[in-house]
Amino acid sequence: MASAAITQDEKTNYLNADYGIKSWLLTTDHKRIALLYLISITMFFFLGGFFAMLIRLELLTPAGDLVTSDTYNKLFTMHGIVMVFLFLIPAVPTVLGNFLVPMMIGAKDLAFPKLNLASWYVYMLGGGWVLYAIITGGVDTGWTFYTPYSTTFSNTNVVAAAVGIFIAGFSSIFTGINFIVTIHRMRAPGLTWRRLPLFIWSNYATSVIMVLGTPVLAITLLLVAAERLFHLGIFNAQLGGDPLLFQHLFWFYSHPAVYIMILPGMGVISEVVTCFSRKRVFGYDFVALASICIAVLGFLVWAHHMFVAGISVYAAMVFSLLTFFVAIPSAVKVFNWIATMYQGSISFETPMLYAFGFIGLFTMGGMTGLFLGSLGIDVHVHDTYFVVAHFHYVMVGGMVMAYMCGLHFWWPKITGKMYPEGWAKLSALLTFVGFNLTFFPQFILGYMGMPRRYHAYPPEFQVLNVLSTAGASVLAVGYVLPMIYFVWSLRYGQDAGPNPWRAAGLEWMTSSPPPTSNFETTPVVTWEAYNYDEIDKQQEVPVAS
Amino acid sequence: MWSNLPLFPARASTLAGHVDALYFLLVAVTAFFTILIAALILIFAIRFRKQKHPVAKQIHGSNALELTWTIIPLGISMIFFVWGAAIYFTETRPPKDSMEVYVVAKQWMWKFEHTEGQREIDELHVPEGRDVRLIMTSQDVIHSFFVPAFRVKADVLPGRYTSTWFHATKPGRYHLFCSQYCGTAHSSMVGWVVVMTPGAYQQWASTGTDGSLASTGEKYFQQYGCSTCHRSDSQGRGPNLVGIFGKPVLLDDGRTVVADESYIRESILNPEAKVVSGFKPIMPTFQGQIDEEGLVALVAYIKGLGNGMANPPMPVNNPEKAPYPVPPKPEASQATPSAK
Amino acid sequence: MPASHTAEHASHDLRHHFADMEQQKETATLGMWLFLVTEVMFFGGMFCAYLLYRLDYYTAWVAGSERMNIYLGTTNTAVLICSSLTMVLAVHFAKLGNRKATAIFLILTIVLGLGFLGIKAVEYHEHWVNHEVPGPNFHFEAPKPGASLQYSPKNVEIFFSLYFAMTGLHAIHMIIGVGLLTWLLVRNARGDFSPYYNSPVEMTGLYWHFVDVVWIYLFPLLYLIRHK
Amino acid sequence: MSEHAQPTVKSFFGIWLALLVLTAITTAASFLELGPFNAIVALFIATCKASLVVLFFMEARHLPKITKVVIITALFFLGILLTLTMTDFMTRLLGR
Repeated sequence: MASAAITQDEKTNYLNADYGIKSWLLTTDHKRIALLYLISITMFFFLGGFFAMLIRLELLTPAGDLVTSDTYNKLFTMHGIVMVFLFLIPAVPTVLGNFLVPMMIGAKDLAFPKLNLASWYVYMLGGGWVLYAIITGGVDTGWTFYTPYSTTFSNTNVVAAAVGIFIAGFSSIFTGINFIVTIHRMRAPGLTWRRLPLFIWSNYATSVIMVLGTPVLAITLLLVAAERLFHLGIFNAQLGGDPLLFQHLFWFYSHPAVYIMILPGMGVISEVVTCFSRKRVFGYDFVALASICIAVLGFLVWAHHMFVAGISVYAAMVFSLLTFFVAIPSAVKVFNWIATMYQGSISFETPMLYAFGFIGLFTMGGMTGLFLGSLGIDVHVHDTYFVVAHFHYVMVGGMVMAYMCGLHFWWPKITGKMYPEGWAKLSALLTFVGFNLTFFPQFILGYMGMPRRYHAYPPEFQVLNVLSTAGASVLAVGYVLPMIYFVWSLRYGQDAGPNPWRAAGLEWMTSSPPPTSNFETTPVVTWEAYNYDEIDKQQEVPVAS
Repeated sequence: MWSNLPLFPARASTLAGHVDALYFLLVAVTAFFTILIAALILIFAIRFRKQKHPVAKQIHGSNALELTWTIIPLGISMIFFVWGAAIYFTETRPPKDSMEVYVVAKQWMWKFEHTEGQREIDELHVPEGRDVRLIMTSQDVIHSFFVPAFRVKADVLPGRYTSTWFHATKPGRYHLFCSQYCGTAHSSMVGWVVVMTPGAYQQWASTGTDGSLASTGEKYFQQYGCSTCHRSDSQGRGPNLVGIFGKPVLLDDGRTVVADESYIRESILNPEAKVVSGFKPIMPTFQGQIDEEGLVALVAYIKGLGNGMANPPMPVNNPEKAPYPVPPKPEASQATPSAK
Repeated sequence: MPASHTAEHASHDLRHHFADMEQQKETATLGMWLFLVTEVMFFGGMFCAYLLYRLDYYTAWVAGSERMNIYLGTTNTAVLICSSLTMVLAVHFAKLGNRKATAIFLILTIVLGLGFLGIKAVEYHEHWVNHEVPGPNFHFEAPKPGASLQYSPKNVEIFFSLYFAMTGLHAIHMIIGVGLLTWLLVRNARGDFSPYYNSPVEMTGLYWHFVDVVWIYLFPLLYLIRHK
Repeated sequence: MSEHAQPTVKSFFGIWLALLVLTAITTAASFLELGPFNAIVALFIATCKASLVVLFFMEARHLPKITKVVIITALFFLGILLTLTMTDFMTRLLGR
């Protein structure tokens, strides 16, 4: 990170407070750790994206002619593992969360700074291990590692990948513990729970899921590795083991994991929609409560991934009913965002465009979730491209859109520089168009019955697959563009000043980039959350300094 | 270009109609909400843009509105739940008198065994207008029997029978996919389900088999010495199996279990697990001696016992003829377990 | 110790971002309990597998549990309970600032921990000799046809797989615990702890008691399954 | 920790003794033929021992409210994992 040429007086901030590799690799400053995460997460995002492009290229033709079927199986497995465990789960909590949670609650740093640095090292160790698994031959079990294929029939680096994810899981646990303790014990005076920004609420709910869910994935992958290495026959069908036991334990974590991915994104959207509508959020208590409800209900629904796997009819009905309950809080959030815009004073900077995109695409993603939650349809569309389209709508259309929105919204605070507005709007548009072109045809393919993870498919599915690959290339451009102009803005970006958006929130009340200890004096909060009317009034009457 | 762009799967089973109806309702509701949300965003963005509406009116929220958009979506989703559950309930309960086909899934091929004795690979011929029940098991990993045209899918698990059923309505050739990832050639573990008019099916079915599945099962029953203990005339050392299928069986530890295919299969492979009350657990295990096809044949035979050999063995007219219709791919080991 | 010394001594251990010592200890305790929550869910996954297979293959569970050496198991439970006692006394004296007593009880806890691991090693060796370790070496004779307890040896292999998974992971947690205690011993010798700053001792105490609680559940579930 | 009465050494020995006695009881109880009650008794005694350790040795009684909520949440979600998984395995025989 070359230190930006700061035109104002050489004010010390967390970027230029200290120089040298040691000052970065041994830092306990939550802001520097957030930047370390930003770099490593972007690296893994483009690695996963590279795999995605190869998959889309292979699917241009019905016959499997670009890569062999083994390579294709490794491609979609690696795309899944890298994207889910090394990008989607950590992204918003560790990059935006690490940077902003202490600042938004007026604290100097997280409760356990050393644990925070440990979480980055554990993440890199886990990621490195997965990279080792990729380089030395890859894994071909799918990111879901279903037994008995993963334990007895696959002869690829399943153990290496499982250990890599096991280690990276600790990064989630450490971040989760850090956030919960910080939010509980280190809020600024006057900052009651109902004055907290909704970004804090959603990161709190996410941390609860991380702490409660990740260990179950850890033990499940450990047992798979133990079965491969030491013949511990817990999932072994030949010994009378039940393959569905693995699926229960795996999805017990992996469904709440999708809420780990989306909840922080929702928090970003709550911040951005209120800021660019200059209005308090509509129904603050309900949006905050919705985050907690999603976190709790998220743990009750996992077996909707197993409706056709052979579970009993009665269990399927129980989980289908609970799945419809978990959909309601998400709907409440969407309606509240729309109601927030009513009677607002809306401006259309890039973060707001991304927020519009998020609300639209997340609604589509959430509604198609109802298709999969309803038993009758899930039997037909399970493990087809309908499912692929559904979770990409929620993950890429929802979470990545919100991640981009958050990056653009807080980039001035992180670097003190403004990103180029024109290019940013173009990349937002490109992402939206490219995304829809890529994944909407997959709904149609899915209902027609094209199965997931197919290296070759019947010819009648080709036209829609070609459309999807075309969309993927537009989407790729939409993601590369921000990479370029963000780095460009470090050198040539306009100076942002402490609060370019005139946004509410403690993080905007300190300089950009903020000093190492965030605030000269610990702020005292006497106002409600999102008090944009007071902020706009202050702006009109120039404060007699 | 448009000639080869079908946008909707064929509808060839009674189930398909119901699933499609629920699907269209859900598509309509999704379209409604998505358009509603997009329109509201557009309208508010235009009407309340900064230039036209510089001062925002602060509204804290309204509990009434919150309640409405919690209760209404809950109500709507209950419709989807109930309707979906109804379809699922019928889909997982095969009718009693359905025609049975045994399916053995193996890494990267489907083997079908009709009770009349025909054996097929990657191709299943079924008559139109009859309920067909599939009793499936896997020899290695988890596969999944998926026929998009019938809207039917069920995973095939190793070590256990899973079953599904369909009632084909339109003759034709329909895709069969394996939809649970099962390894290298997962994408070529595909096949065809050929629905034929009843007459054509009878004609096809009579093209010679080497005895019905039940008769093959009977051969095994003799060959492995089951008949020495399980006597059909008097009370031997093992329970009399005539007419036992489908009836509840009292076990020695007090539990009662319905003698379905899974119970018979488990009792062959793991006899001590569920010993019938009043009998000593002296049956040796046959694990590793009988393969899946043998098990399927024995289960079919035992099911046939007692109800007058519901599937009488077909007369063997030309034994030297190839037992299968010519399979599309030559399977390496063509060894059919014919004990003749 | 002069009051000024303790006050100044305490301040140097106070992390820069905490208002006072009390807030730092409560924060550390909350963090530790959250970590113990992850441990509960970690072992919870295996208890879920145990519960499922016990319902499915109860007779195999009885057969496997009969091969456990109850006397060693009971002694091990007693050893762990004693180590919990010495641990809580170590924490108690650390809070009073009595470095010598803290050192004694830390050493006692380490010795008891190593004793537990020793007994565990003896049991594992016993299982290895009897061919009860899952894998190629596993051999469990099928029930004699007339015997009242009927089970399939393959299901018993699942029992032993779960036994080694659960007790193995528990043993690993014990080894980590002993390592932490040794590190505490070193810091205590260096005089790092005082009535104002002793949260590392307390946190290690919480961890140690948690590992004891896991064993309190493992012992009856694995060792004490009797035929109806 | 803070202002409440510091637990005395004597109370620790009392708890320690109780735990040893309960261990003896649970081992002895396992030799009796109690049918299904064997498991229930064993689990009940184990829960008593566990709560003794958590409440007294880990001083869960004097923790701030939030930490108590954390402990209860852990048990609640462990319960969810066990019970909801069992809805599948227990009802599988009824189904078909």
